[in-house]
Parts: sequence; structure tokens; C-alpha cells
Amino acid sequence: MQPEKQPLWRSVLYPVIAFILVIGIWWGAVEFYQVPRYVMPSPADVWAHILDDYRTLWIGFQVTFKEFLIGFVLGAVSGFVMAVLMDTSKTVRGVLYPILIVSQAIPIIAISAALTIWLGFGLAPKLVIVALVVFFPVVVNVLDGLRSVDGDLLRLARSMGGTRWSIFRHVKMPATLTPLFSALKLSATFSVTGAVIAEWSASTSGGIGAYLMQANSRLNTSGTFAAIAYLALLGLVAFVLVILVEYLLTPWRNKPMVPRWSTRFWRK
Amino acid sequence: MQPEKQPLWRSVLYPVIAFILVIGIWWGAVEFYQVPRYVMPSPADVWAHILDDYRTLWIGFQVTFKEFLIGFVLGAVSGFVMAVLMDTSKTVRGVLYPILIVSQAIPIIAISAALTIWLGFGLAPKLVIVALVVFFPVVVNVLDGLRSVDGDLLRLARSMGGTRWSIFRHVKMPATLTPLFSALKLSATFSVTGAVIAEWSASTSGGIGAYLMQANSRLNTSGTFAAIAYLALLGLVAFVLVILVEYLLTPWRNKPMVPRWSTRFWRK
Amino acid sequence: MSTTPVPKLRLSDVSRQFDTNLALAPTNFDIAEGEFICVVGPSGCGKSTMFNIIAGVLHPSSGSVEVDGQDVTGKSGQVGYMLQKDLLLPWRTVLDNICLGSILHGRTTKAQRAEGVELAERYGLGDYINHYPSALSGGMRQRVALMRTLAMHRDVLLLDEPFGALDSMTRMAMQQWLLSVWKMEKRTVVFVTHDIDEAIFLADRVAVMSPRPGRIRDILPVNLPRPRGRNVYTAPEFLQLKDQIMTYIYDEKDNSDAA
Amino acid sequence: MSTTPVPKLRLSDVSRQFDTNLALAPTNFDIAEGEFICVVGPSGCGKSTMFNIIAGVLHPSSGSVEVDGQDVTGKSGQVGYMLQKDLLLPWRTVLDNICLGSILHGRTTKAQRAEGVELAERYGLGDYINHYPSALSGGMRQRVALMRTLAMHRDVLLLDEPFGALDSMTRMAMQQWLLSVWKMEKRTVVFVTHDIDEAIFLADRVAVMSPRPGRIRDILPVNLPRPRGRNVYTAPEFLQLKDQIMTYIYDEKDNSDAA
Amino acid sequence: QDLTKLTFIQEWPTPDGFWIPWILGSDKGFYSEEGIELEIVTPPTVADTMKFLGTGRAEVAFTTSMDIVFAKSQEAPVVAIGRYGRGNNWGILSATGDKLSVADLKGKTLGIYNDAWTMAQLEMILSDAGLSMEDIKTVAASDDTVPLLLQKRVDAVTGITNAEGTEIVTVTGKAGEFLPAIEHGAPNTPIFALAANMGWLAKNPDTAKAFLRATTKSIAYSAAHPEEAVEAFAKRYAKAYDPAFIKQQWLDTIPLFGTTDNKALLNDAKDWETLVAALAKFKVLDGLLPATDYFTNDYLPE
Ligand SMILES: Nc1ncnc2c1ncn2[C@@H]1O[C@H](COP(=O)(O)OP(=O)(O)OP(=O)(O)O)[C@@H](O)[C@H]1O
Ligand SMILES: Nc1ncnc2c1ncn2[C@@H]1O[C@H](COP(=O)(O)OP(=O)(O)OP(=O)(O)O)[C@@H](O)[C@H]1O
Ligand SMILES: [Mg+2]
Ligand SMILES: [Mg+2]
Repeated sequence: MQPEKQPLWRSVLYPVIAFILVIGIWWGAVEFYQVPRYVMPSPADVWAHILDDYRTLWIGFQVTFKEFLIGFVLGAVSGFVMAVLMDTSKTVRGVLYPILIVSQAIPIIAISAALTIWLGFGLAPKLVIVALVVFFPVVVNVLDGLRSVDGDLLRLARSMGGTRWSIFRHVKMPATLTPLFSALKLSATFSVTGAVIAEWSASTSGGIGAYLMQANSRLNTSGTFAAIAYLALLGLVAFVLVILVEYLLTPWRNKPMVPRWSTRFWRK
Repeated sequence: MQPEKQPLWRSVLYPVIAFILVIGIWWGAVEFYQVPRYVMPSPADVWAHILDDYRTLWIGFQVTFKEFLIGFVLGAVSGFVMAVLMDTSKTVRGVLYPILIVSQAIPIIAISAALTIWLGFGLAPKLVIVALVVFFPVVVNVLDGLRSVDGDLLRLARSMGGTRWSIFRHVKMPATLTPLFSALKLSATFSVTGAVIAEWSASTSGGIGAYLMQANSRLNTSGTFAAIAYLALLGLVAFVLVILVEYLLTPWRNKPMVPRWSTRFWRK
Repeated sequence: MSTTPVPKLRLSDVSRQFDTNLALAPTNFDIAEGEFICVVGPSGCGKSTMFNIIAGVLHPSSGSVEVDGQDVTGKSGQVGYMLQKDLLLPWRTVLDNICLGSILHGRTTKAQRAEGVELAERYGLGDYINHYPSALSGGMRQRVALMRTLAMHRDVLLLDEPFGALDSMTRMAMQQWLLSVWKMEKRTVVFVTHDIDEAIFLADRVAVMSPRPGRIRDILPVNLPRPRGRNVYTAPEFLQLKDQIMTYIYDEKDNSDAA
Repeated sequence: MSTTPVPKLRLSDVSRQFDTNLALAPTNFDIAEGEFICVVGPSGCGKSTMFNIIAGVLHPSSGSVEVDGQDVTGKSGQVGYMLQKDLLLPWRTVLDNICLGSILHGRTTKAQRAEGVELAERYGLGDYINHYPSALSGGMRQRVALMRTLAMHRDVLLLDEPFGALDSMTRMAMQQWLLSVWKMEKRTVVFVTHDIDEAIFLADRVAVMSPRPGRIRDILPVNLPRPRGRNVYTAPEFLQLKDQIMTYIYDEKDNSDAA
Repeated sequence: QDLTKLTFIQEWPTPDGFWIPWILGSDKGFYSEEGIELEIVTPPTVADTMKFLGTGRAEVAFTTSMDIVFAKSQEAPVVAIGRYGRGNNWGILSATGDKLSVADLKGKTLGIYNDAWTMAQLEMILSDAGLSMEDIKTVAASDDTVPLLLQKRVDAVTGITNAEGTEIVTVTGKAGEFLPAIEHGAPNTPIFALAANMGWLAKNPDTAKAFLRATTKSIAYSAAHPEEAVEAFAKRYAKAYDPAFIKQQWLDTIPLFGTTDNKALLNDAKDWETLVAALAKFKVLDGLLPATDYFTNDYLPE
């Protein structure tokens, strides 16, 4: 899911068309089928609600964004470490892989009470839940990345006297960046959902997820859809953020030369 | 996440070790920390519960499995069709991609009520929810697959007088199988969770998800964990099923020759 | 030049421009029925561009392509075409890959498949018809790719560096094999290569191209007797041709930075 | 043979078995300081196996490897090593790729980087030190790979088909360049190739190997004067050597199915 | 003055009008006057409240009588320390003008709140007309059954007058039809309760008393000042709520307390006996204890 190389006007125009399309279809459907407000509000209702309650929503956005961000990084890092661990031995891999696969089938909500009992009502259980969403795809992709490094390259590095660590650091690790980021892109927006579920699990937070649940539980559909709109925005921010970090961390994929500000740039 | 080529005894032994490990750690932790039963039962409690209520659980397993299976196939097929659609034009792709990405951030639970109102209590809303889980990864991977077909190969096929359709059918489509299956493997177990959420949304079914919720509401943790065990099993079955279908549909990845039962096998 | 009144393949003023880059300057070339033509020239001199135009998968900026006097400019499916990459479909058996042309036109008949089997048997791959390409060596894969081209029943075969990816020893065996195929099948072959030895060994005439803009610089007839064995590499005529082609290529002033 | 009392590199009864397959039969080979040795032989005759043993990344089943009389069997980091694939790290600049040896040993000092720059400048890549490998052509990439080997400061260089992936014209330019590097740097080179022309053009001695089991069949001295230009290809001594090597290789009965 | 932090776990994940007393009470400083800093937390699901209370993650809880019974059957150290409301206002709600009798339920589709008490009471009502669960079709929705009713996807829903009932009024402007369970065999015992962790209770009797004092005071004040109460709620939970709904809900709730004096929270031993007897009769669960084990009035204000 590498975004296509396209002129700037296109990468702005297309999402704008997409936005207009979604709003248009939504509005049209609500009007045409005379959907009652307690089932689904019109975009105008939602917009009015957002204007009315923007302060709470904005604070909620920040809270949820924080949960997402820390949890996401946590999940990515621990997934990476797990993959490295699993790469060291066939046995470790053989034993952990089935556990990982099966664990995916357990709904997070079923274990969130236990998590909260262990970790308290603070940020900790929420971070764990977000992290779990990212964890699995990262492990799978990084492991694939580590195991697909050319054997000849490893042999060459050993013939040059590289140690196990320096070969890992300079040869294997950078090779995992591309699969790592493709996992992160796939799970970026989805882990926003993770943050929402996390807020439902043990909510002392005033995040968007908590707002959504509160609105939803009492037929306040304008509030629900306002929260959904903010979540969509959050998802977009998450996705763009991952793409941005990838762009910065893998300059060799877009540029012919190392950037001038890099310490690796040689000045005569 | 191609499973490693390994001798049969290993591919049996490792999961067995994994299973023993999980049960052991669980049991040990419950005993050591004196975790109360209403928070977490011991494996023995769960086993006793399963023996006690195996009939209901088994029926629930079948119900949920059916929801999973139909929804999964539906999601895979519609994701595939969507990817093909998006492959036809830059504009379609440019407009639909942002919608797809952002839609991932919307928690399914937030729209499940609306889905139920539209589609009733039958199988339909559940299938849609499961399908949504599979849809996105399939679109992304199949699209990547379609777009990575060698330009020279397409040129060759055209030089041989292939039509747009026959080139799609014989050259582009089979090339998407590998990425398609890697998406399916990634989402197989996870879509079991989708089925559970679906059952929570509007449950007339006696599925495992509904069982989980009922047991949970009675503080019956043995029942809850028995349901989780069945979900884990379901996840495993889902995963193995995908691997099996992949194995059958892509014989060229494991075998040097076309199988004898195939219509493509030439007999002199 | 040994052209018959109506050449098998005729390029008339064919050229192709990519943006500001003239990849192929207006080119004229007549090829007689049954001829074996080799094209050599440095990277980027427009060899593949010329082939794509003949194969009808790329439109020329000007000029026309004729086969047997018929204008086929921009029409695909008129000639057989093969590239350096074997481009076999990994999910198809060797036999299906050979029959790809008919598969792409709908279904393969029993007769077409039988013919594919016969081809495979005739050229030493009879034991592999039910194998997938992944089970074959590089040389075997290229042989399948050539059979796929032969099975299309086109009189003109365009081979774009078909052996470029093979090691030198496999390559020599493949050259011998190609000549035997050509002799049996009596097709007209245009063969692109980077390897001067290969060009001289195979060709009736060698076309030497030069870049910026891509054009045919000279066409040299090879008068070595056939069948040619390993000894031709040391024949004086061979060495003299080789020297001349090298001079054409290496003494062009702007080739020093090609490496 | 022009061996000095203590050879630069000595293989004594080196062999390697893979399961039941004797990839390399016990082999003895002495190479003098500053020599340029080429090894030719069909695919699978154990050339890479021999190199992996010398480089210390594969243990021999028997025998020992000596450099300057020191036993280095199984020790890596004693010789420079380069493969057909350039194996450049795409995320590193040309300069960092040249300095990879010191990077793998910890950090690169300013002096080591300056030396890398000097190498790049000396051999025509001065303008590309800050580029990523993806911006380079195949020939340039192989030059970087060789500089990476040179920057390791090993007296013995093992080059395993370094130009095998290049087209013939780039390849010839690279051969010329390699000889100039060899002349300036005064290293001992062992060079594997499939291309007989290339072997004779480069070598002081050509070792011809044959498979099943892999072994050195003969070692032929090349007495052509240096520097060698394009004209050596037509020299009688060249042609005679080529013929002899071809006879060794193609007249082994079991090579007919190599393609 | 140092405040003691008290974690107060709620019955379900989403705030509603039932919570008004402790929300307003916190705002008015009734808890801090008693030396308590009240932390209101929500559980992931309705089932998790007793887990938090039993393990001591929370010291006090707003919960249901039934949850206490279930928790104690699993040996969780919890006990009711006060009731919330007097009687059982649970029943079956249907659309305005579509009044149902129990016998009418045969063959109908019911939207239900998926908990054990709902099932138990449903069985009690049905058996009153000689029906069983096989005679109806139930649909459990995770969030809300009212939209299903209003969209005529179900014929009726289960619920209580001051939640589902309030919703129907707020959305349609008209009260729905209500079929009370107590008229058809269900015990008229309070649904909601305040509970505490028994270990904590033994060690901190004074804090427990202080909590109940403050809560009693809060209920009285909130009942007397409904406008202020709704405002306090709206302030804390912003516009995620429909203020009209919350106001209606609180107004519907006030009468259920009966009195708002010091006896508002007093557990009635008879209520518990009736409940235990009904549970035993309908075999809702095993491991029932004597009624007096489920509650204590020791920490209530005099
Ligand atoms: N699709 C294209 N768009 C733009 N420029 C192109 C395109 N295809 C080829 N070119 C340019 O046209 C010129 C000729 O390319 P072509 O591929 O025909 O060379 P070639 O002789 O086949 O080279 P090689 O020996 O490397 O295969 C080159 O400069 C190339 O960059
Ligand atoms: N790791 C290994 N395990 C088992 N067999 C091996 C291994 N490496 C090489 N062989 C076998 O050893 C023999 C020699 O292989 P080697 O790679 O040394 O040949 P080579 O002369 O380098 O061939 P090429 O010209 O194709 O590079 C072959 O038969 C090969 O299959
Ligand atoms: Mg080309
Ligand atoms: Mg080799």
C-alpha cells in the first residue's frame, strides 16, 4: 500500500472528491429514505453538534490521540523485539507462532476487565490494548523481513568479520524497515479503533471513544456521528503520520542521494 | 507468514509444546497469585465447565463458524472485486483509497446498531460485520498484487493477441493469489473476533459470542473462558482452513509438477 | 543484400520519440524470408523500442511496419516475441506455458495441446510437460519460452536478448539448440544481443546500432558456412567481423561512460 | 608454476562434502603473491564452495587453508570477498557501502571515510559518494562492490563471477578497469568466471574445474603480454588456450544436459 | 485537609441519570466534606463491576441486587451496603397504543437486555400466562433495544420505566405502554444497590459511613434541585447526552426513592428474602445464601 506517485494537485483533489462523495451519498440517503434522526442524523445535524460541543470533542481528540500514539509505538517496538527474539531460534519461533495466531481470535473486550484489574484504571491498560492491535502484524512482517535477508549478504558480512550484533544492526535490521512500515500502515487506522475499545474498557478518560459510547447509549446519534467523524480524522492523522515517518526514515526509497543534513553526508 | 517447511513431527510437536506452555503458565499464575475464580478460573475449572456444557458450546461453535465462514468468503470476494475495480482507473483508485483508509478508523460497534436496523436480526448483519474485517486487507493486498505484475509480461501477453479479459483472467488474476492469501491469513483469526462482535450487536443466534456474553453477565468466568477456548479453537480452524485452501489452490508453490487429478495434467 | 522482391519484414522510416528523447531515429530495414538477423548495440540504443514497435505493442512516432507486404503497424499478434526474462507463468505447467497463445485466445483444443507436447518432446523437454517452471533450470526455462513463441505459428520471431541471463556455458548450448530449431522450423528470426561472439555465431547478417539517437549504423553480412561449430570462433572471417563490430561500438566517442 | 617458497595462498587437501554430494574433492592449490588467477568451470563444479572455504564462512570437510603460511581455516575476515550480486546495502550511501568493513567492526573513523572517498575518486565514482546505490547503473554498482572489497585491506581478493550479471559491453569496460585497479593496488586476485574469453584476458593462470566431484582439472599459464588490449582476442596464443579450455569443458561427457 | 481517595465503580460503561446524586454531590462538595475524594470509574461491560469490587480495585460500587447475588455465589467478598430505589419497575415496554398482555407475547419478538435477571423475570412473567421462553423470540442488542422497537423490528422490549421508558418518551414525545413484571409474579424488590468490598469495609468502617452519609445527603439535595442536578450532569459529560433525556430520566427516578431522608438507602430484609426465594423457586442459580448474608445496614447514617 505504497501511495502512488502523483502530482500534488491530485493527492489533494482526490481525497476532496472522496469527502464530497461520502457526504453527498450520506445526505442523499438520509433525505431520500427519510431515515429518522435517532437512527442516523444528516451531515448537517452532525455539523451542528460539532460546532455546539467542539471543546469537549477537541479535548477528547487529544486524549485519544495520546492513547493511540503511545500504544502504537509500544506495540510496534514490542512487536519488533518479539520478531527479533523469534528470529534467533527455530524452536522459539515454532512454539510462539501458534500462540500468536490463536491469540488473535480472542476478543479484546473479553480480557479487558482482567487487564484493568492488573494494571489499574489509568493509561496502562489502554496502551496495552492499542499495542495489541499493532503487535501481531508487526511481528509477522518483521519476522518475514528478517528471514528474507539474502543468505549471500549475510555470508559476505561474516567474511568481512562482522559480529552477530553488528550484522544484525547494520544488515538485518534496516532490511526490516519496509515490511515494518507496511504493517504499520495496515494497522495505523485500525489501532484507532483499538484506542476506542480501550476507552470503553475502563474509562476514566474523556477520550473520543468514551464520548462515542456515551452518545450512542442514549440515542444521541448526532453526538455518535460527531465522534465517528473525529475518529475518522484521527485515523487519517495516524495514517499520514506513519507515511511521514516512513518517508523520513527511508530516504533511500525516494531520493538518489543522502540528505545534506544527515551525518552520513560527506563534505569534501 | 508462510509457515516454515519443517518435518511433520515438528509441526505437531511445537504447537503441542505451545499449548502445554500456555496452560502451564496460566495454571501456575492462577495458583501462585491466588487469583479469585470470579476474575480468572483455573484451566481445570474451564475444562470441567466444557465437559458440563459441551452440547451448547458445540452448537454455538457451529453457529459462529458458519457466520465466520460465509462472512469471510463474502468479504474476500467483495474485497477482490473492489481491488479489480480500483485497478481499472487511477481516478477510481484515487477517490476510493482515502475512503477505505479512513473507514478503518470507525469502530464496527458504532455502526452495528444501524446495520441491524437495516438488515434485521438474521445472518445478514453478522456477515457484513465479519466481511468488513477481511475486506480492507484483501483490497490492499490484491491491489498491490495487480499493480506489481511485470509490465513486460503484460506487453508479451498483448503481443500474443490476448484480450483485456483474457489477460486479466490468465495473467493478472493468478498473480494476486499469493498476496490475497497473505491478507486472508492475516485476517483469518481476527475475523473470528468480528463474528463475536457481530453476535453481540444483535444476537438471536446461539453462537459462541452470545454464550460468552451471557456467561460474562453472570460472572460465570469458567463459562467465559470456555467460550474463549472455543474461540481460540475457531481461530485455529480458520487459520488452518486458509492455509489448506491456499495449499490446494497454489500447487505450484509446493510441488514440482501439476497434481495428477488436475485437468491440466497431460496424459500421453 | 539478399532481399527478395517482397521482404518478409519491412520497416519504413520507423521512428519513436519519448518526450524529448529520440529513442529510435527513422529506420529502414528489409528482412528476407528465413533470414537470421542479429542486432547488436550498446544499452539504450533503441533495440527494445524497435522490437516493441514491430510486435505492435508500441506505436511508432512515424513510419510503418510491413509483414509480407501487409501493413501491420500497431497491430499485435502478428509476430512471435520473446524477451530476456523468460516470463513464464509460475502457476501454469510447462505445457500450458507453451500453449499460452491459444489459452489467451480462449481455450486450448486437444490438438493444440498435443502439438505443444510434440514441440516439448522434439526439443528435449518431453519429460517436463507437467512440471511447473520453478522446477526447471534457467536454460530449460528459456527453451520453454522459445517453444511458447514457436507455438504461436508466426513466421517472424523477435528474440530480445533471450540468452542474456544465462551463464556462458549454458548460453553456448542454447545457441546451438536455437540454430537447430531455426533449421527445422524455417522461421525468420531477428535476434538482439549484447554479445558480439553470439551475434556473429548465429547471424546471416549483423545489424550494428548506435545510440543518441538510436539508429542502425551498419549491416554486416556473415559469410561463414553453416552448420557452424566451435571452430568458427577462431576462423579469420569471424575475427575480422568481430574486430569491425568492436571498432564500431567502442570507438564511438560517447561510450566511455557506459559502464 | 611460478610459486615462491611461501605462497600467498595455499590450499592443502581441501574438500567439502554436502550430505552424500562431494562438492569439492581434495584440492591442492598454491597461489603466489600478486598473481591473477582465473577459475573456470561449469555450474555446480564447486567454485563457490571453494571460495566460501577460503573466506572462512564454510568449514571444509578436510584440509587446511593458509595465507602467508598462517593457518586460517575457518577464520573469516582474512581475505576480501566479492560476489556476482553486488550486495550493496540500499539504505547506505556509496561511501558507507565502501566503508562497510569498518562499519561492521564498530564505527568508521574520519580517516577511513576519507580513504573511501579517495578510492571512489581514484576509480571514477567521486561524484557519487553521497548517492544511494539505487541511483547507480549495474556497472557502477559492481565497481562500488569492488571498492568495498579493496577498502578491507586484504592482500588476497576472491571475486566470484563479479561481472556475471553485466551485459557484454559493460563487462569489457569493467575488465579493463579491474586490470588497472589490480596494477595499482598490487593484490593477489582469484577470479571465478563462466566466460572463457574473460578468464584468458585477465589471468596469469587459468584453473579449469570439472564437476562430480568438483576438482581442478588443469591449470594453464597465460603468457600473453600485459597490458592487454582488444587485440589479444585475436592473438594465436589466446585462440589456442581458448580451444584447449573449451575442449576440457565441452568434451566432458556429462555436460550435455547442463543447459 | 487530606482526602481519602475512594474508587467508585459503576454498573455499566455509560453514564446516565442514575448517577446524578454522586455527580452533583461531588460538585457540591458533600463528599469532600466527609474527607472523601470520589473517583467514578466505569467497567468494560456490565459484568465486570463485581470483578473490580471483589478484587479491591474499587472499594464501593453502584450495582444491582442480582449482581451481588451472582458475585457471592462465586465467593466474591462483596456486600450490599444500601439500596437505590424501592421497588421493581422492570417490565415489558411496547409502542404507544400497542398495549400488550402477557398472553399476547406468544410468538412475538422481544428486544432484551442480555443479563441473567432479565431472563429470570421473563420466565416468571411468561409462566404467569402458562407460556415459556420457547413461545417467544428474543433479540439481545449490545447497546440499545429502543431503536429496534421504534423501527418496528421488534414487537416489544424489556426494560425499566426510568431508562427504556424514558427513552421512548424523549424520542417520540409519548409514553410507551408498560407491562409491569410485579403484576405477573416477579418479586417487588429493589433493582439497584450500593455495594462495598468486605475486606475494605472491615478495615475502614468510618470511611464507609462517611460515603453513605454523603450519598444520602446528595440524593436528598438532587431530588430537591432537579434543574441543578441535570446541569451538573451536562457539565461533566458535555453534549454527548441529550439533556432532555437526562432531565426526564432524573424526574422519572426521584419518585422511586420513596423517601429521601436518612432511610433512603436502608436495606429491607424482607426484600432480600423475597428475592432469594424467587431465585430459588425459578432455579436461576445455585449456591444461594441466607438472605441476611447479602446486605448490611451497619454503615448507614443514624
Ligand atoms: N516507456 C518509455 N518511456 C520513456 N523512455 C523510454 C521508454 N522506453 C524506453 N525509453 C528510452 O528509450 C531509449 C531506448 O530504450 P530501449 O529499451 O529501446 O534500449 P535497448 O537498446 O533495448 O537497451 P538495453 O540494451 O538496455 O535493453 C532509452 O534511452 C530509454 O531510456
Ligand atoms: N549449502 C549447501 N548444501 C548442500 N549442497 C550444496 C550447498 N552449497 C552448494 N552445494 C552443492 O555443491 C555443489 C557445488 O556448488 P557451488 O555453488 O560451489 O558450485 P559453483 O561452481 O559455484 O556453481 P555456479 O557456477 O552455478 O555458481 C553443487 O552440487 C551444489 O548443489
Ligand atoms: Mg532492451
Ligand atoms: Mg557459484
